[in-house]
Amino acid sequence: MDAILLQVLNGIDKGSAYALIALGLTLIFGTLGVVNFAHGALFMIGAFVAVTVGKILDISKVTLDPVRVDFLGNPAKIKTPYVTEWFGEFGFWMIEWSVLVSVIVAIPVMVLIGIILERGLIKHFYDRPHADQILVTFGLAIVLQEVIKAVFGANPIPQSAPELLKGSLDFGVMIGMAENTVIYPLWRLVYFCFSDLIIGGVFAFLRFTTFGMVVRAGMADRETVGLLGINIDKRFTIMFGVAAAVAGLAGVMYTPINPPNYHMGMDFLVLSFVVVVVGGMGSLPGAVAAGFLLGILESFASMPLIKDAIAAIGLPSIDQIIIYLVAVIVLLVRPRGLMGKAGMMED
Amino acid sequence: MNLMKDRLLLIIFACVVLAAPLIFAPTGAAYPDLLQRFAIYGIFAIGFNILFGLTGYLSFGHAAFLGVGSYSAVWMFKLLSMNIVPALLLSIVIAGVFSLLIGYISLRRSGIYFSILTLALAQMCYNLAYSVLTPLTNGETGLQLRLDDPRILDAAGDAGSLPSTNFFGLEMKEVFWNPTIFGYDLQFNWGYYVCALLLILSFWISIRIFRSPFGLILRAVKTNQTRLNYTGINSRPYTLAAFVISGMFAGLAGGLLATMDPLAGAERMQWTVGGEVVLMVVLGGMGTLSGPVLGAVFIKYFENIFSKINDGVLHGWFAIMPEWIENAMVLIVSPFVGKGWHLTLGALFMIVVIFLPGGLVEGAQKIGAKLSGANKRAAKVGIE
Amino acid sequence: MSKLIMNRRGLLKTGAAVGAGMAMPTILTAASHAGYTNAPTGSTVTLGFNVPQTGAYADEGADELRAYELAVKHLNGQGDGGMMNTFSSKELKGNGILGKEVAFVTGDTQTKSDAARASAQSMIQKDGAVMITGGSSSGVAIAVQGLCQEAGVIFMAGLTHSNDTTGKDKKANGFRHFFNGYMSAAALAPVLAEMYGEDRNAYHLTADYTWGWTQQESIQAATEAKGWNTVANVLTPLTTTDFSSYVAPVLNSGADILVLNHYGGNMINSLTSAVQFGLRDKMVNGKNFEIVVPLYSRLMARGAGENVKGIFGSTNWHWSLQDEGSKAFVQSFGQEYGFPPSQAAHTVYCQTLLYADACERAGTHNPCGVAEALEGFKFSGLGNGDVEYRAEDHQCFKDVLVVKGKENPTSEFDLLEVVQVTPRAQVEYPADHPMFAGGALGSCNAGG
Amino acid sequence: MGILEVQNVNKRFGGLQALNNVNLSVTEGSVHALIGPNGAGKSTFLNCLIGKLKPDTGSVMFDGKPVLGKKPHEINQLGVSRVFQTPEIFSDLTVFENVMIPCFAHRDGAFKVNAFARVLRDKEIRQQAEHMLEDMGMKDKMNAHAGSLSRGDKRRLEMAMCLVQEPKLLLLDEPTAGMARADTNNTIDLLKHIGETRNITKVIIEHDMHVVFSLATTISVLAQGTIIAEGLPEEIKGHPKVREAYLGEAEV
Repeated sequence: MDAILLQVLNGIDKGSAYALIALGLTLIFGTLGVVNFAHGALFMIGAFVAVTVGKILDISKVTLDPVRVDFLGNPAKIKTPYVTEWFGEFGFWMIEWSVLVSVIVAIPVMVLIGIILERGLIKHFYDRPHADQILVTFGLAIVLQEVIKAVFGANPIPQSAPELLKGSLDFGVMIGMAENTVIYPLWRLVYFCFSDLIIGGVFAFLRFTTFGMVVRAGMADRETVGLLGINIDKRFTIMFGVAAAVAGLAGVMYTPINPPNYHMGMDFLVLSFVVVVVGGMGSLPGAVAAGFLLGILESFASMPLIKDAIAAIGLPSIDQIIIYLVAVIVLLVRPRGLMGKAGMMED
Repeated sequence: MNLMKDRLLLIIFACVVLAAPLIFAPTGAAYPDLLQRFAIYGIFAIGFNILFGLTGYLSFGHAAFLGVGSYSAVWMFKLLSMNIVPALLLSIVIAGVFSLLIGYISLRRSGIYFSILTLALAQMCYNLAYSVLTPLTNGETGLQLRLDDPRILDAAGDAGSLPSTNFFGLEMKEVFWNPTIFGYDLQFNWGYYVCALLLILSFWISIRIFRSPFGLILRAVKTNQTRLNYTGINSRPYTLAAFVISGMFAGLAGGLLATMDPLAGAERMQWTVGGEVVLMVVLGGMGTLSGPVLGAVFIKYFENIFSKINDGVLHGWFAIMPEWIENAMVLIVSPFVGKGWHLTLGALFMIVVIFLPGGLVEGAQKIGAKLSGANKRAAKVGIE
Repeated sequence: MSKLIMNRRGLLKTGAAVGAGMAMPTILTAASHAGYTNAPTGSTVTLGFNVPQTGAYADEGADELRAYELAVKHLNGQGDGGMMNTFSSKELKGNGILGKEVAFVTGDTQTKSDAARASAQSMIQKDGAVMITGGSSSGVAIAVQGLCQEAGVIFMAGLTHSNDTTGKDKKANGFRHFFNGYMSAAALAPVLAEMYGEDRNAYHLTADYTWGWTQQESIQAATEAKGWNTVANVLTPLTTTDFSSYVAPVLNSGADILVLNHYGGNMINSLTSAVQFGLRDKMVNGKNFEIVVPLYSRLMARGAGENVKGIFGSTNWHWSLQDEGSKAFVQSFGQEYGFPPSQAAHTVYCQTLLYADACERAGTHNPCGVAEALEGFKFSGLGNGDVEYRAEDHQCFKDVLVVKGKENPTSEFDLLEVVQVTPRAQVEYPADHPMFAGGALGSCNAGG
Repeated sequence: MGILEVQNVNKRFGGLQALNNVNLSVTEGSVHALIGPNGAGKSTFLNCLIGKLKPDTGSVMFDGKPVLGKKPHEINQLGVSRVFQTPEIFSDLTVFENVMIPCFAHRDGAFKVNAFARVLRDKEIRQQAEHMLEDMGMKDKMNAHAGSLSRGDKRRLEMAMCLVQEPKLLLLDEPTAGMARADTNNTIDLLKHIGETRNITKVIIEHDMHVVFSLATTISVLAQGTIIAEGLPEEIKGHPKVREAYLGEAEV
């Protein structure tokens, strides 16, 4: 029971990351009709915005230590970050909460990157075949990740969560179970709440603002909305920016969970496409639901209990392939995905 | 009509391929290993082009067939004989069976769904080959020959070392002629010529398919599948046939990789390898005859030659310049060569997709048409 | 055609191994005379440095390349000579190898067996490399080792920790300076038993591929010999990035130790997850819960950040060692690049010197001569105490370091502290140990 | 017994009864027009005929064979060709190739791997296609890219592609939709020309009454999913039910 509870918890947490990425992907696909293979790269760039912010905050004044020496026998350097020198306590607070600072920085940066990409590249691919869109964004993803690698190196760069949110929470005790049965890291819970907030925000934005309504109308029937004299293109550009920001924020918040590296985008890319396709191409609720579903399934598949049971009947461990297996089955049984419209993207 | 042109194209192609050890000498690529890779990935790309170039079905999963081909061939070397003929036959057959299976499943969908399905299935194959199927694939290290393999058809060889792959006694890695021509030391080896002949054969098959009713219908699938169905043609068996044919080409390529170097690694099945063949075909020119081979040569050249340009080599290049210019040039160029070869390749790929949807072949035609002032359409017919 | 026949005859006459047609044409005529692949004819001798330059291990590869370049400098008599001054063998004079200046080519393994072999092959066929070295994973090392065996050149493996490299996949032309899974376990287990007690229950998370399996097998055997109980061993797919679902059940399983048989990105992510779950703050069975990472590297420790603090593991070498050899190397490397070398850098630097020294002692670049000179070679002064290259399996035996993540690092490089230098005798094993069974060295191949 | 017999066809989409007990009999050699106001179920009906949709109940017999549940290519192989509202052609191929494909389909069936034959060496197919193009007055555009044709020529090409298969039944879905008057007249002329040279049964779905009354020999009127009237053109013109159905619509 507690094991299952734990994996459900874990599943929805994983799922929230999948859902967030799939949401951005679906926004771009639904509004612009573009299959964006560079979406994973946007996620990765978001993470590296956090890395950059961390590095900027860490720019230090260097003084030489009179006593200690470094490995070469030269006087050791003492680094004092400028922010702490300038702002004192507030500077320390900024370093401690650099993830929060990164979130604030990432929003305009990612929107800007999104808009530049849309205006500079994606725009020219609206009328090209989907295969061309896949290819050019695939190329873009390679270029972006190689640029990041050239700047930041291939090794992961750890980012820490604020001290306050570092530990874990004992859920079991809260609901009257024994100690240590159901514990969960605080930051992952923060991530879960954060993604729900973003997902809710995006839905509310689309539902309750005039801007969102026009965009939704445009998703349904671009031509008609265009005929009404509304500049839908401009709004779609902004939507690309929003989608990039969603991906970027997912990346920023992910940094304390796993140290970011340059290929994290590619790692997530295949997965996020699977999520979108399972959810139904172009369906926002589908993307979110599929994200959670796959997260939970993946968590269950990795339970030792289930691994053992499957091994007992002579099959290979299923956690290697569960995501793909689900995708294959869903696509064959229910081609348009869980909540997709029929016939979407069939050509 | 363009029958003559096809023949001419085939003859030119065959001449270039057969003379490759000489032609590539100035580029530093004329050593047996890389030349064989050119030919093998050329075959892979030619096959992939039959699916992607003609029908427009974008598969990210063809790496799986390459890997399956390699594994089959190595198993044949281990169990039966070091002769490459049974190994290649088995590679083609097994890859054909696999592609029939995967094709049957994934061709139930089209568009991006098809792409994702092939991606998912190939990734499943890779994950399984890397770990749980280790008894069959030798996992991380890759399947290799061992001294104690049975090899029931071969006479016992020298106990201390592994036997070589051969074509009825001609050892694949044997260099049979190495003259010095124009100051270049050339190496002609059997392995390359086996691959070269198969490449020419594949090229010929691809010409025939392009010009056949079958090829015409595949092209029709790409442009308008609805009309095709209402014209009385069942498009699914056609696409499946194209899928299986391209899978068998991939199997042949995988088998040849194993004949060149009897090791089959699971990485060969990763989706990024499947992505690489897409890059090859698109870079060269999808739907054209010679484009895929061109793209394959281009990418393998990048991977093997560009990646070896380190700062030392760069300093050598710019040594004639004053030192500060030399250093500046090295600084500017080095992110794009050596360890940065991926970056250059990605950027180049984007440029091609954006500006040259017809790939390098189209680019060459445009330049050719400009230079000669000749009729552009005539040039196009010639290469297509 | 006549040339072909001649070659074959030449081969038979010299009695070299069959199947050596891979002759290197540029140098073929000379090679036929010298009787081995890529015999250097000019004033230089070319070494092939085959390291990951793209992919997840690119930073390790970059550090290896730095060390190689440093080694070449020292061999050619430039710089301060580094460990050449402390090396017990005094054959190297700073005039290259056997009087020939050392040149090198570099290549990208991409950490893929295929690409690594292609790259090594081009070094052999195109650039005339007489020795190949480098790499950052066991799969690659074993694959390239096989290739070098067939081509008839020496292979000095880089980072490869799997038992198989000098176990079931050992080759006569290949040598490994790095330690292996068995040695990690043998060094680590006594320290763990001493620190954490002998009554412990261990939960293993293991990367689901060859290296992971051999590592896990070794550490389980070694810790069980010390009285530990193994609660579970869960295999994790190589492609896993988020280990939370594997880490979550650990606390509830009755285990009070978590062993992470992961390397590279897997290790960074699994350790990060384990620390996030607060495992190390918990008490289980009345004992403090602990995490162990059998194989450490400084670059990885850096990737995992503060999560490594206080966590035990083993490593091949560390720059804070105070023996003369290590100090000389750190000084030399640090002056050149401004930061201390990693264990990868140390390993490949040593191997380059050892290769050069073996050539000098053998008086030839012929791989069979070099191999003979390396087999059973005993030396010191390259860090790690008194070292031996065992003739039976070409495994290097030396002291192994048990390290711990440093609680208060003074710099970004100061992440590990050496807890114990486990003497060589404690990590040695017989060449026919069951974990290493199943392969044969074969005979040395000089190509032709 | 007509060549096409539709009996009691029903089709529901959720709460909407799109087709309600539709019965239709098309006589061989006739030009049967199906008209009706927007949303009357004309397209749904047509899609049921060609295998794109499957009715809930009822039967459709073509030439004495049931066609329900059959796939589009199977129905085509029985001898039914279709012209779409917007011309569906192979726009990346040449005009000549566009016409050759239906020739192959007609001769070789729904699937045949003839990967080593040469298209251009197939005299039979070439002649058929060339004839057809000549007949349609498109021989001079033979090597043009189909996608680059004018809209009228695309329509003409699509007709050619259907006719070259010598179908027994030709379905035309609003062949003049969105056309200017001149183009419409050209299309009428073309269809008349086809009628003069070939004896093909045609079912036309059309909005434009000018077209309907120029071509049709029989007219059925579909409204709210049911056939409300059927008869000769002049009978339909004055039919009270038809007037009622079209109230507020275009003049009849």
